[in-house]
Amino acid sequence: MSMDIFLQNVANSITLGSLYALIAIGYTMVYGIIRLINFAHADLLMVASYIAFYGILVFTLPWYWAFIIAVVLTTIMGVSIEKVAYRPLRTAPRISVLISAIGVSFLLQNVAIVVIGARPKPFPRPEQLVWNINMGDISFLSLTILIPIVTFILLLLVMFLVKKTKMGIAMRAVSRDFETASLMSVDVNKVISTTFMIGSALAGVGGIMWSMQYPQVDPLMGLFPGIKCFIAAVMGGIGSIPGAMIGGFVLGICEIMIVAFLPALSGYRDAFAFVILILILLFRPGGILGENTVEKV
Amino acid sequence: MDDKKQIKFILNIAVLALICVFLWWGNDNLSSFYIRILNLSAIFVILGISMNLVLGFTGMFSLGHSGFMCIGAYVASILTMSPASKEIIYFMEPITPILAQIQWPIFPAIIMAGVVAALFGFLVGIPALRLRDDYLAIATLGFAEIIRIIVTNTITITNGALGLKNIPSVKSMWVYWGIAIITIIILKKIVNSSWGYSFKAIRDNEIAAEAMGINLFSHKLLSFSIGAFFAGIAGALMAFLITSVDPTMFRFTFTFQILLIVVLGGMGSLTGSVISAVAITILMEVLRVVEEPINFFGLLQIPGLPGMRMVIFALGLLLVILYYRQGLMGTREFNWDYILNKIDSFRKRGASM
Amino acid sequence: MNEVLTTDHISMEFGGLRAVSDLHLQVYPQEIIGLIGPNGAGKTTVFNMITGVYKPVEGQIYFDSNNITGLSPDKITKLGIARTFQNIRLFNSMTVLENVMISKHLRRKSNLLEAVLSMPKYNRERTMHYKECMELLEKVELADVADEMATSLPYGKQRRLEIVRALATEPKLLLLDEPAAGMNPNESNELMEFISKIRNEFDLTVLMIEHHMEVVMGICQRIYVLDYGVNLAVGSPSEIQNNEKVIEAYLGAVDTDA
Amino acid sequence: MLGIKKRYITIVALIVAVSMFAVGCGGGAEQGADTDKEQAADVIKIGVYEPLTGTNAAGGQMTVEGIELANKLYPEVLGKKVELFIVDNKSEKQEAANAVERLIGKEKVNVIIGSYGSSLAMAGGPVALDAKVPVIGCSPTNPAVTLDNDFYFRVCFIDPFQGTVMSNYATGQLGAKTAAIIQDVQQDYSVGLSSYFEKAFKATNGDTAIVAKVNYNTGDKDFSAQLTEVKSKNPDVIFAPGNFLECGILVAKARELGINVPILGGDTWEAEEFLNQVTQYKDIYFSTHFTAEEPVTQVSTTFLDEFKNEYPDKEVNAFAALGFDTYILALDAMERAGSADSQAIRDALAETKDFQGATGIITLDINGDATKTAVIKKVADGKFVYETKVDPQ
Amino acid sequence: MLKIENLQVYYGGIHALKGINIEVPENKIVTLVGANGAGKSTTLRAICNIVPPSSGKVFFDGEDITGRSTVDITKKGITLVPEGRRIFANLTVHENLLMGAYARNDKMGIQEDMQKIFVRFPRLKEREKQIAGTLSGGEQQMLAIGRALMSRPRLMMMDEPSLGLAPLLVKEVFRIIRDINDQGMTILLIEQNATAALKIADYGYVMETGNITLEGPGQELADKEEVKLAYLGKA
Repeated sequence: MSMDIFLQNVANSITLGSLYALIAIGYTMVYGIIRLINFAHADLLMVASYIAFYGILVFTLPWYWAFIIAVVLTTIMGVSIEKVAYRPLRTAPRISVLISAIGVSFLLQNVAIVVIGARPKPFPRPEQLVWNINMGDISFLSLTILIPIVTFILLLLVMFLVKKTKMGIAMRAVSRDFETASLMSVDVNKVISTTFMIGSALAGVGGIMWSMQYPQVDPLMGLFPGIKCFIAAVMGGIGSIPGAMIGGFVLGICEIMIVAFLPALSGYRDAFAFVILILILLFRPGGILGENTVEKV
Repeated sequence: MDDKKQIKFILNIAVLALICVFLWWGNDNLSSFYIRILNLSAIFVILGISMNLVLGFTGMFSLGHSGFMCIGAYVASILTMSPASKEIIYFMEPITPILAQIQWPIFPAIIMAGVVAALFGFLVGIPALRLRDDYLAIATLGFAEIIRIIVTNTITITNGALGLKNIPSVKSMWVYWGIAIITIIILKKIVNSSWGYSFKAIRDNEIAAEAMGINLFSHKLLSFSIGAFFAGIAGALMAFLITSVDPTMFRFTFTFQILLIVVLGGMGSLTGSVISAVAITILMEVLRVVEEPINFFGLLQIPGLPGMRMVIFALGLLLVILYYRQGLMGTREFNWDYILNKIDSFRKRGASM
Repeated sequence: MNEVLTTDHISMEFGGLRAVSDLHLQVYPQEIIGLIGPNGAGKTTVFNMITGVYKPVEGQIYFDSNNITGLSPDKITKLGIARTFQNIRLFNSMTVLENVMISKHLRRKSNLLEAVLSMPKYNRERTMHYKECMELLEKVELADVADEMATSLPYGKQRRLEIVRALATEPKLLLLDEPAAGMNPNESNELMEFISKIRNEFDLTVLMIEHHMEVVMGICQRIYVLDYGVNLAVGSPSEIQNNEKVIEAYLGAVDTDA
Repeated sequence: MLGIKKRYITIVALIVAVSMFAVGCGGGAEQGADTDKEQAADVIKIGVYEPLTGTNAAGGQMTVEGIELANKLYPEVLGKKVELFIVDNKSEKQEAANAVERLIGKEKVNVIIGSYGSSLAMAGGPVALDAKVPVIGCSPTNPAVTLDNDFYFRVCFIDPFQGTVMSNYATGQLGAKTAAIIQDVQQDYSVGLSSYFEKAFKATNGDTAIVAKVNYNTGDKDFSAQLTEVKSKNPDVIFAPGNFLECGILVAKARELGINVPILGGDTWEAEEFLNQVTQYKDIYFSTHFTAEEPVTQVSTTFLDEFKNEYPDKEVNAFAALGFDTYILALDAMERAGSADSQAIRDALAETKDFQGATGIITLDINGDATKTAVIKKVADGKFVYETKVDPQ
Repeated sequence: MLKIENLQVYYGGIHALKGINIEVPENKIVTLVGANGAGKSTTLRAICNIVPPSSGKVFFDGEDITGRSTVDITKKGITLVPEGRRIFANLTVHENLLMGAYARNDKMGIQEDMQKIFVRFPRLKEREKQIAGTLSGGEQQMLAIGRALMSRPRLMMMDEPSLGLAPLLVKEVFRIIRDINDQGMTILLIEQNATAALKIADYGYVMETGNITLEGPGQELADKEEVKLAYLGKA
């Protein structure tokens, strides 16, 4: 493999990895606080993309307004989903909540199919954000740089929020112990809503970034990134925000490099992601940065 | 006690006889459309109750059913297709010589489909069942996808994405409902045996179950493999019903449909799953109405809305889990005891008046 | 006399923290032994090691002169050690009788196929187990609620059911984890009688964790006191009651003026 | 108490639903015969099963547009009104089989059209064969679809032909000596077409002519690794047949990565969705059934004009044209048979020769497959532009 | 200050509190002793509405707070040091203390109080940046008390503060309780360690299976034979 090609692969890995990471952070935050695989998270990507799509093409908003509105509406939607579909099940068995999440995801997809139609639509990339960069034999989009930067900035923001602010401390406290947190006058529901707010906002940004990178929106577009990013979050150690980042990058790099070095196995790429997931679950259930917990008898 | 037992026995026989009469009548008199829907219901009954065994009775949140179905469908198809068909169908790369000449009758192939699926269930279960709850869910979902991807890529065995065609067609309701009824009976026997109670004990409280001398791992594995066995059989029947298979049939979204059946019917109720499997399969067709263009007295024309059926099902799933978590039957079973008691109490009330 | 159970200097660690260290416990046939100590002293951890939930990091456990260290819980139950739990762990979806019937599963001789095909062998076995369980329930005066859901029983009966369920596994050694927790003195007295009764009737050896001193002092022949995972003292109830170290660490004669 | 009440309501609702079905069931069996005769007098029924939702939705919807257009233009045959029954098969096989069964059993259609997606067609085929109702496929190009099925016909050419056409074009017109293949391993269409292309290309350019063959899966969005691998092998052309969903992104990505060699594909590319993705690029070629620039027949012109009228803001596409053709072929067969009897229609269809369709002159061979001219188009100036025609040998 | 009237709680089918009456006067230590599972913890949890009471009333400063949200109740100045300490093991000591002051917004006051707590518990000062899960049992108990103090409560309820602590530490804990009380805090204390609790308490209640069976001034209760018999196993 020549140097150029290798560098090209590295650039590809970074883009894919940071997209995975961006979405995985949302998964990990929600899982961290209420131990739920939020299947609907992936569909928020789709919602955000469609809102941005309609904002730009139908309401002819400038792209930045469309993006901001998309993120805001997605956030509201994420918080509402929590209120309607997860909060009533707070004391229910985890399986019930998980089924509820599957139900929400199912509903969002099918409502989108009925309302918007099943046919994919091209996502308008703002020219100000997307252009081609050529460096010798390597060629890539500005997004290759933009996406990691956005991911990194958001990661730092979220880290700051969770580590340094009062709300962040409350989130971590709630994730450990609802009851004791409420004894500290913490409104647990509000904290959980806030977590969903941040998670959904990240899904919104993630959805827009995803749609710029792969400029096509359709009702089922969340399905695959959803599963992949959840895998990334588990790999990194679910509940850990830097873990999600690492997991996203590890998965992105693995996926690119397996095709690069073993092109004959490229058909097995998706299986490979699951294989990593299962291996991690079996040998290091807490993930790369996660903690291992033992059930008390 | 004995009296009641006898009554129940007679009632059971009567119901079976009634079903037989219906099948006998239906095979000749129903249009092939209704037969197909009823046969498909039978397949979903098998899928529903076998998933319920794993999910509802043993409490393992496994989402791998579509993978085992996939194995069953392929095993049955490859075993029953005629060598001539195989030669034509595998036009990209020829089939592995060992498989090329095989042509089994249908029933052994169905059994074999179950056995191979169970074997895979066993192998998948060994690592996966060390996990719990949503981790188990995501791992089994992963395994199902891995199975599907392997099937897609092993072209000399499965013909890859091109899928298989010219699988012998089976239309008789006897086969589908016969197997479905046998499955119901077997699972009912299992559930009511001390193994079944052990599964429920594991679901209720793993730690206590272990302390009662139940080997968690082997019992979970047993339940999981039985589930896979019947999923494999259902896959085989699916192949015979449609007569062609390809890997995209068995995406994990298919498992969600079975999940819908199990949740609506009630996790932990076999009869619940049976009723909801039949009801959902039928509703799936009945609800086509909502996707057709609607015409209000020729005044207002509403264009058809493809996808509306699934919206209704998604809403149904959500409403059930939010407001009616037990599903249709909860963990109860629809049985004679219940009805006989009802009649008894009714009679008593009548007598006392 | 041969010991029924010996924990040969066992220790347990959790993430570097010593929960139990160097515990040497010997239990002789037909004894009722008390295991007391402050919460977090490692009593339940000892139970968990004996029943195979945890494997001790050091030391061996012998039961009936078999080394059972590291065996899985179900195997240990099969060998004849049964237990109850600190917080009641009944099978919520089942009736009282079904809860007890579960315990017979490990004594089964027929296989799944025989069960599915309703073979005579299985049916006979099933009837036999049913009879045994009903007899047991009659002995412990729970027969009248046999068909009620286990969770619908009052607290005291749930506790008793848990013990009965353990008895149904036909154990030689019974481990009781705070059986009198949440009982009033009257109920505790009944429980004491009950435990003595089943000990005699079923030829049992009992090892129990208990906080109710009246229970412990009332029926235990010997008492082990655990503090910080260390065996502080062992002896007869009166010896323990007068042991200075024990009074200070556990029985609560703390001089708060100090 | 409340719980019990709720349970009763649910059970009652279910019973009602099921009995509705049962009534329809019993009623259908008896009344079916009556109404059949009654309606036979004034209505001819054509069933359509297409994927309107799911992964193949776009193809199905485009086809249905063509069928509906044809129905609007030619609403009658044999002096009777033609009624269309369109059902969704959700891009799922068991649904496809149900859909065909429904069309035959419940709606009692005389002839069926469908389906986009060969695997869906293969699920529906045996059902129609059993009921002896002829089916005309619009765009399932897998050779296995009509295999062993005397009642399945199609107006499109098949993959072996298409693959060979593209290989010849790559070698002849584009002067390619080496090629790379990027295929969707989960898709029969992609895998099949790739293998025919590979065979033909190797036959003309030698066994080492295929320098790379990489795979992806349906639903993938990221193809950078596959494309980088292809780029490192420096082929003269890339052949990447597959769904327009993935291929649009794939082709655009190739250009973004600086891969400037011609990229070739199959007929599925002729979709707005694909064009939208690659609109600013060039050297993108694909084979298709139909062209607007060079109408092959009189019918083509009619179709073009009417399509523009009916769907002014939509791009004319091959699937609509094929849908259009299946419909008029069905009508033509009925006219030739002089009857709407399914068996008669089948026999008439089997003898179709030099039928003037919008997509060209169609002759059905012994398998029921169309032998007809293939068209090659390319992307230029943000449009699909006619490049050349290739006649069947 | 706190008054409970005829409080009843059903707990998953179990009648855990069968109508109890308790009064906690200002600036006093009141203790509730009894066996495991007698309903002591449930009482505290019902006061905070973590377990909703099925009937009865809870008054705080004469105001009826029955059925208010836990957040509301704690904001009124009631705090609970839960059984088993329940510190946030994933947060640092500093953050745990900040959580205690969650409802407060006076930065200066919080800083001040934190310093006060560090003076009272120098061990916590040393471990300020450490993850709380790594503290020893005694230190965790100190942290739990410190965390509760951070909310500037008027009534502090403590659930088994000596639970699982070494004798020396138990002494220390009781010294601290006295100390806090000396500075004017009202305390409602639950203990298994009946003697020690009754010794420092102004008033005591004895609970048995959801009922209050005995009450009286602390020392008086401690001297009663039945208490000795039930909780010390001495005749």
